[in-house]
Amino acid sequence: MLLIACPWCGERDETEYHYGGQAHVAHPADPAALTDAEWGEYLFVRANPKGDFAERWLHSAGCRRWFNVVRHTVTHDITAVYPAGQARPDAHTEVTA
Amino acid sequence: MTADSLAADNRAVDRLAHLRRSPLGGLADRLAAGSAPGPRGVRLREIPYLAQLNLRLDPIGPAARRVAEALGTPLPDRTASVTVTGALRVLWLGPDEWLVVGPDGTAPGVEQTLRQVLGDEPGSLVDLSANRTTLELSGPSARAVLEHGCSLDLHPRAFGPGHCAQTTVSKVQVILDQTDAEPTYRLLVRASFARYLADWLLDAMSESTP
Amino acid sequence: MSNRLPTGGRVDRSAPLRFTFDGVEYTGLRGDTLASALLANGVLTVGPSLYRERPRGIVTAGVDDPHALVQLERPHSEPMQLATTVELCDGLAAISLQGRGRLDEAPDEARYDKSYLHSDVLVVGGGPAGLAAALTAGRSGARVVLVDDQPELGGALLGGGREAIDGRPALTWVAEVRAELDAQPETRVLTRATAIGYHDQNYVLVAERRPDLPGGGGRLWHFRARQVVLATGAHERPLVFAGNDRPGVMSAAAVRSYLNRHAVLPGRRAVVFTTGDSAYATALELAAAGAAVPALVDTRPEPPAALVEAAGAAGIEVLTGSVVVGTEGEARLTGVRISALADDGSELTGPVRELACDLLAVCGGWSPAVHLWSMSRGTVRYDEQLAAFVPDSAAQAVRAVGSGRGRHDLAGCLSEGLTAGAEAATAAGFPVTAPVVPSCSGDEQPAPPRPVWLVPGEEGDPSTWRDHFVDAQRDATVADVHRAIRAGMRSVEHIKRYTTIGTAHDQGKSCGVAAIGVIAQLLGARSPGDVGTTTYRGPYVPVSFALLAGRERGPLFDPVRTTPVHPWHVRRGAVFENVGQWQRPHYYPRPGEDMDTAVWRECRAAREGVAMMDASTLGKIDVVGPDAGVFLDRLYTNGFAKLPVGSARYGVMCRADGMVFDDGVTVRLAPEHYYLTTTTGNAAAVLDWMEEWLQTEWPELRVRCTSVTEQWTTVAVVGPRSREVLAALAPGLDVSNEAFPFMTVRHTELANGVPARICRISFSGELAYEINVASWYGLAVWEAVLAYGAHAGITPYGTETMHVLRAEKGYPIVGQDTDGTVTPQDLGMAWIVARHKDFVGKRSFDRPDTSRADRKHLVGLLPVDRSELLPEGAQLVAPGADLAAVPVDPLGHVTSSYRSAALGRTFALALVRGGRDRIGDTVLAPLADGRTITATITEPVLFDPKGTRRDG
Amino acid sequence: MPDQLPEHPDWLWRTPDPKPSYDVVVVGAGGHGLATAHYLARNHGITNVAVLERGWLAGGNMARNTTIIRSNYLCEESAAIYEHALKLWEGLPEELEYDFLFSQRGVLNLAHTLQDVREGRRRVGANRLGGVDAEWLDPDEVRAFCPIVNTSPDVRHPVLGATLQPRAGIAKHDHVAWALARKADSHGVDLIQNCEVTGFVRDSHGAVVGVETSRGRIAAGRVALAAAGHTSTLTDLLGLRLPLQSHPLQALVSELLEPVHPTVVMSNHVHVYVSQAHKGELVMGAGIDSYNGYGQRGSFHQIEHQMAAALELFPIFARAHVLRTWGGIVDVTPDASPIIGPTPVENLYLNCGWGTGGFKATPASGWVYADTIAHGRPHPLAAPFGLERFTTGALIDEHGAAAVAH
Ligand SMILES: Cc1cc2nc3c(=O)[nH]c(=O)nc-3n(C[C@H](O)[C@H](O)[C@H](O)COP(=O)(O)OP(=O)(O)OC[C@H]3O[C@@H](n4cnc5c(N)ncnc54)[C@H](O)[C@@H]3O)c2cc1C
Ligand SMILES: NC(=O)c1ccc[n+]([C@@H]2O[C@H](COP(=O)([O-])OP(=O)(O)OC[C@H]3O[C@@H](n4cnc5c(N)ncnc54)[C@H](O)[C@@H]3O)[C@@H](O)[C@H]2O)c1
Ligand SMILES: Cc1cc2nc3c(=O)[nH]c(=O)nc-3n(C[C@H](O)[C@H](O)[C@H](O)COP(=O)(O)O)c2cc1C
Ligand SMILES: [Zn+2]
Repeated sequence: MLLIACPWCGERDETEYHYGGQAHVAHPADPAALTDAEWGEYLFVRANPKGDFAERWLHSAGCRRWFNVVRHTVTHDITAVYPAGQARPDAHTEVTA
Repeated sequence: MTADSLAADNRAVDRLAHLRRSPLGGLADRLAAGSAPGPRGVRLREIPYLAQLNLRLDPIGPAARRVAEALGTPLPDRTASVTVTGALRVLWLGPDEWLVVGPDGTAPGVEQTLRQVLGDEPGSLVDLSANRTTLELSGPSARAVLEHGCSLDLHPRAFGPGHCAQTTVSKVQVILDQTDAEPTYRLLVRASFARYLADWLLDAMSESTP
Repeated sequence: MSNRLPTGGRVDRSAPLRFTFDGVEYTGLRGDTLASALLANGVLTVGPSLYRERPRGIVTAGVDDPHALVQLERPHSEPMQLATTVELCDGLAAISLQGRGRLDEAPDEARYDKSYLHSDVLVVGGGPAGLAAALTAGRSGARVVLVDDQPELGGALLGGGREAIDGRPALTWVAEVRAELDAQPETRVLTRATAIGYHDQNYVLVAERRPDLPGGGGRLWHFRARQVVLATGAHERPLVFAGNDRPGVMSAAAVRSYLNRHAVLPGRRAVVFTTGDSAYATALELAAAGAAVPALVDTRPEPPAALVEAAGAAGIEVLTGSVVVGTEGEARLTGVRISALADDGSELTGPVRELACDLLAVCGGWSPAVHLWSMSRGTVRYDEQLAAFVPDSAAQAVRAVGSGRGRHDLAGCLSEGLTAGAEAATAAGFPVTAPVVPSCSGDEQPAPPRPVWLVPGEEGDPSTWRDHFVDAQRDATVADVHRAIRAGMRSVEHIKRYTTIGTAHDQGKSCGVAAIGVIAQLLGARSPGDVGTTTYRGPYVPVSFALLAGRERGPLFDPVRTTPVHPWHVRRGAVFENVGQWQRPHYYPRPGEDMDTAVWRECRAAREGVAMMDASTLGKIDVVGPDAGVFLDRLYTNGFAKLPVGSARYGVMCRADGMVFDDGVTVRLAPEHYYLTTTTGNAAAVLDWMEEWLQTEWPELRVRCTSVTEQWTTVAVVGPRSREVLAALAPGLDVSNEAFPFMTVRHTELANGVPARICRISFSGELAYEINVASWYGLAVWEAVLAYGAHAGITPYGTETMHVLRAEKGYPIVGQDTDGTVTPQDLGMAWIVARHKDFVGKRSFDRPDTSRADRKHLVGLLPVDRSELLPEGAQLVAPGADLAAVPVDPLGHVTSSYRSAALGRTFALALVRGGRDRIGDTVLAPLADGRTITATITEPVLFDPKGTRRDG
Repeated sequence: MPDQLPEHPDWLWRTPDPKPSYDVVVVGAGGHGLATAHYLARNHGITNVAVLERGWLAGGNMARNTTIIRSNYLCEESAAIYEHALKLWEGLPEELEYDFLFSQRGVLNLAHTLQDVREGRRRVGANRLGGVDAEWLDPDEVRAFCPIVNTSPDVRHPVLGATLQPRAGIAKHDHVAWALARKADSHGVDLIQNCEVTGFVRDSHGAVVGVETSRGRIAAGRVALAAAGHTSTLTDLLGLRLPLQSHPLQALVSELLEPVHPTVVMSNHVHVYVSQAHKGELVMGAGIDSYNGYGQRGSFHQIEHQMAAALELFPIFARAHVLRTWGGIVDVTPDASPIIGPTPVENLYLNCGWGTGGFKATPASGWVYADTIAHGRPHPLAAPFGLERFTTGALIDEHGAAAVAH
């Protein structure tokens, strides 16, 4: 049971949230301009690092806001929490060991 | 304008009162029977038909100021959580979202006033009075009962009168509003989940009541 | 025969308790465990071993016992209980087991509870170290919780006797600390509470036993702690020698605990076998209690002189540099064989000496209970001096203290506890300093042990040592370990799995590290540290499924959602269907009707007269704001921005991959206010979906979405006579086709005064209305509709009839006629896919596979035999397909299938490969019973294809 | 006296040092990597093969799965490959000369809603057309087949029926791995443990010609990934992005119990899957954790929910005890189907994405992968499972069949 601090509501149990996968994946501005391969990549391919991962969570049982979290996928240590739309605060490169 | 004058008109409700059924109307006796007095006691009852208006707007825009004036209190932020103005309680639900809770019958008046002060600023005001009902859990063991199914820190150092939170109790989402230090909590719950929550609370209360 | 000592112990001699074991009656005392009571009655043997059926006895006095498993029958039935942890109560009945428990079919009546608690400092373990930690932390004013798995606090001190603190018996200090903790307003003490798991973000689960409750239920505590102190003590290790599993071979600390805590003398003539100091106390106290102690066998060539002297003074011969190499006896130990051991431990030296005894108290060293520490992801390292794995670096806000980190003297344990308590409280924001460590005696820092991992057998080599038990519960021996290694295994994880060592009920609590020692020795490793441990996993002790399930069982397993009309449905005898968490009327049988007859009747009412249904479970969302239309345009395949105020439109939503996700009707109530409906099962998902796009992709759109599902009760009134019912129900409303046309919405007050929002929409092809009222009035309005429709024979109908009616019209149900792989075009709804705007999923339609011509299309099916009903889910194949020649190429499958009153026949909807190009063809549906049904492919709209009926 | 488990063979495998070069380097000594090595040797005569394993052999998901074997998948492509596996399983103990306790005790997939019933019947029909044994059972037949399932109509999610695949069952996971390892070793394959692949060696054209490992550089004619949850960490090193997400999946066992549960029961709706292993422990899987994770542990509420769900279906389990819980790292694809085949990087092959259900596929996975590697083109059974499907949209959507997996 992860403990995640919603930027608006504070620390809550994981079960109050809904996971949203990788953060900062923008919907292409003009999908029609993409090749099938590029569109397929947008649809299906997401980073899957072993290490720090910028990901989205929705506080579905609370304020219902989406926000971003930088979490280490091995230790589950959370090093940043920031509202949707903000840039990732740290400059870590993702470790893939 | 005072908040109470906002909340005055409830004639329509009186006229239709005999047609209304609250989600837990049939359960009043069981709720009472599950309650117990005493130094380790806990009570549960439904407060049906509370007016509930969901308000969404930019918290720092001009409409927010106008709303504050009309209500006679600033809209609460997270740290303030709840502000009380006359008979109304304004609950912080999110960075741009509040729930104005008032006595039975006050929704139309409050809605009308708020709609006026909102003007054409983009926001939303939705009457949810019938969407949820309210369970009130009170008494010396009320906190312990909630703690059987709520993972929030409800210790007085962390949560007390004037605090509200959207969270889950057992498998149900609720808006939790602590109204006094006894403690007394209101649990605002969607109508279709009310029965489950009531059953669950009654079961959890049997841990506390002798 | 009674082994109960006349005085002493923490048992209540005034309260004899009756109990039975394997059907024989005994008495014990309050304060006993089942094991101590059995020992008091001279019963040592508990049950044969799993595979080899060797007699086995009680070994320890706690959670680490490898054998003492019993089946509890009273006060409640429960398999695989450790006699060493079962508290004795009057009337208890238990039977022995052979390594496997038996589940009882009788329902479990016990109560199970959960609780969530937050604390600043959580202390696990109520021995001296944990008590000291809780004491200082509690003095800071922090919220402190102390949990201990025993019925009383004191830890190892409960089994001691000679320990003193501040010159008084240590248990006096314990009582004083307990009193102070109880007086601290923010400190809470839980006994009989075992920490079973330590998870991320200082989340600790604690299982509390509640033997006071009928049925022996329990409570699972969920703790979030800012700081944790682990003071979990240490487990005494067994030694691996021939015949080490014989009943009568016990842990030396356990023997001491039975003596001092339960006033039970487990043997009359005892030999003690140790690798370190701690068992000397056992020997001395045994002797003091009246047992003969002919010898103490110490592996160390030169044990501390003071200890040897004290033993000598008590008449105990100390055999140094020696080991027990074998045991005698059948069901019970009758003697041991002792030999000297070479300095390097590799061989026995000198003659074997036999000594008669009925008890062998063994101390193979101490293993700190690092389980929770390890589960918290703290690392452990092997300490050569202590010959133990000890906590190394922490991964969370946790400290380990006392013998749980290898500190084996009382003063040291207290000192570490006091300091850790202060540090933890301070770190949690409640600064406090540790008090001075009180003076201690009777439990001094031990001299270094001499670990002996494997006592050589008197003959043969490790491959033949089949009575050297490593994990006796699994009957796994040195020969088994040897065999695994000889087969090529090198990793401790492989050897664990090959031999099953450490996988039994005790999860290797006592034998785990001993096994690592044996493995190290057989691998020729330098030290057990080079072999390493296996992974410690929760739960620390086995916990019942029911405890983990908690109170969310039976009626509380999953919320049942119902509408305000539900009581009426129940009264009316509806048969219900689960749709998501909702319970919806499936149909309303009249007396004597089966489902087909009832549905036939309900359908006819809707097509020929008037019928009504509770549609309140539809998801409903208010979409408000200047950009609401633009927003809906981006989500739906068709357009909503230009929808006139007061009008309604059907829409389909796709996922980004182009597959249909949801559908429903949306009404524009005001220029900036839409009211959107979703399918019952998708309500939450659609709202989430909308908010996700709004918040994460299009935050510039000024739109707000609010779920109003339960604000509104929706009553659908359907059928040619629905208009006349509505006219009566809503006298103020002009219900004429001109004034209230199809796909529009009106607001009115019903005859009973209730304000209503009425939409003229149809999911049946008939003239129909959906009346929405504030849900408080839902039941009253339902009853009003019923009353106003009575003269027209208004008939309530359920979901089955709804499905038939819509299927006759070819309307798909998302989730039934689609399965996440179906596009709007596949459904024959190309018309709803806008060409001149973008929307979520549009790009996906151009992918090679989604634009294939021979995708599966939704079509109608008419069985050639008009009365034959195709089973839903049935597969379809081409006529002439050879069903025996598997694999047979499938064409598609039946998604919906019904008997139609309106058509006077059966029909179905199906997804068929290239179906729209096969209209008029026949297909075969092979059935499970070997028959096949032949059907003709048709357009999906079978009833009123021109849509003439919807205006009444 | 309770059954003794069968004796293991006296000899399993060597512990060789890596050679400088191999014809094929398989990365990952899970079931799939080992089966691949075995069939490279057995079917294609390719024996100059190393299987590199970062930890101990078969210590990944192979050591952690709930051992359910079945082939009753919905899509034809899936049913074909899983059925190929099941046929291989039926001969595997003999082929490998190792009794790994393959037990065809049947698998029930319960239906609790009308929609479940439709889907169940659909799958039964599809399976029969595909040559996979499948039956539909009504609640009474369910009770007859597995008497401890609560088939009372009065429960929250009543059992409305079930599909039964009689030939499905379980096998002892570790022993399967060791059987494959032993055979591969006896063919001359080098099984190299504690050897983590940390990079790839590429020639001037970008083709992979070897791997960097924690035990030095190893040249390879072909490199075949079989690293399950870790696959994308490897392909990231090559700039090859994959539609894979690694999630925790947990399981647990009870203490040993006398036989109570004669078959395997799965319920997508209530989230249960459980069997009773030969020793007597109940083996049970929990739900997949929503978030990505490489920690071989998940969140405990999954276990709590799993227990509540289990008791709904099996009230008799109330007093069984959880002895041990653990987690694995499963690599999940968007359509819940695996990815098998060549990649855009020359000499690099991919076999991953088996997610929550690849144990049952082990022999077929190895079979088709070995064939694919040997011939440099997809085996016909693997062809639909290529990476291209994420571009064309020709997904093989098994979410329905795999909802709780296995
Ligand atoms: C709890 C659980 C329950 C499951 N239940 C079932 C079930 O009932 N039925 C079923 O069919 N399937 C089940 N599965 C899924 C099944 O276990 C997997 O799909 C399957 O084991 C994956 O294939 P594998 O055996 O080759 O993977 P693994 O055993 O995970 O093998 C991959 C190997 O690659 C190694 N590796 C990774 N990176 C490197 C590197 N850089 N260098 C060298 N080596 C590396 C890993 O250490 C690992 O040993 C379950 C999985 C889990 C976790
Ligand atoms: N002479 C020696 O070699 C030797 C060896 C070991 C211990 N000792 C003595 O024993 C004492 C040890 O003190 P201590 O406080 O470190 O340990 P302790 O053994 O006295 O106390 C630990 C307590 O924690 C409880 N516990 C363990 N795991 C738990 C869990 N998961 N959940 C709940 N409770 C749990 C135990 O039941 C016990 O009550 C000291 O007096 C020490 O000198 C001496
Ligand atoms: C089918 C199966 C049965 C198991 N049975 C037991 C068992 O009886 N006792 C036990 O301690 N562990 C059992 N385990 C779990 C293993 O001990 C171990 O937890 C698992 O292989 C994961 O490894 P890890 O915990 O070392 O990370 C079993 C695992 C599986 C997959
Ligand atoms: Zn929040």
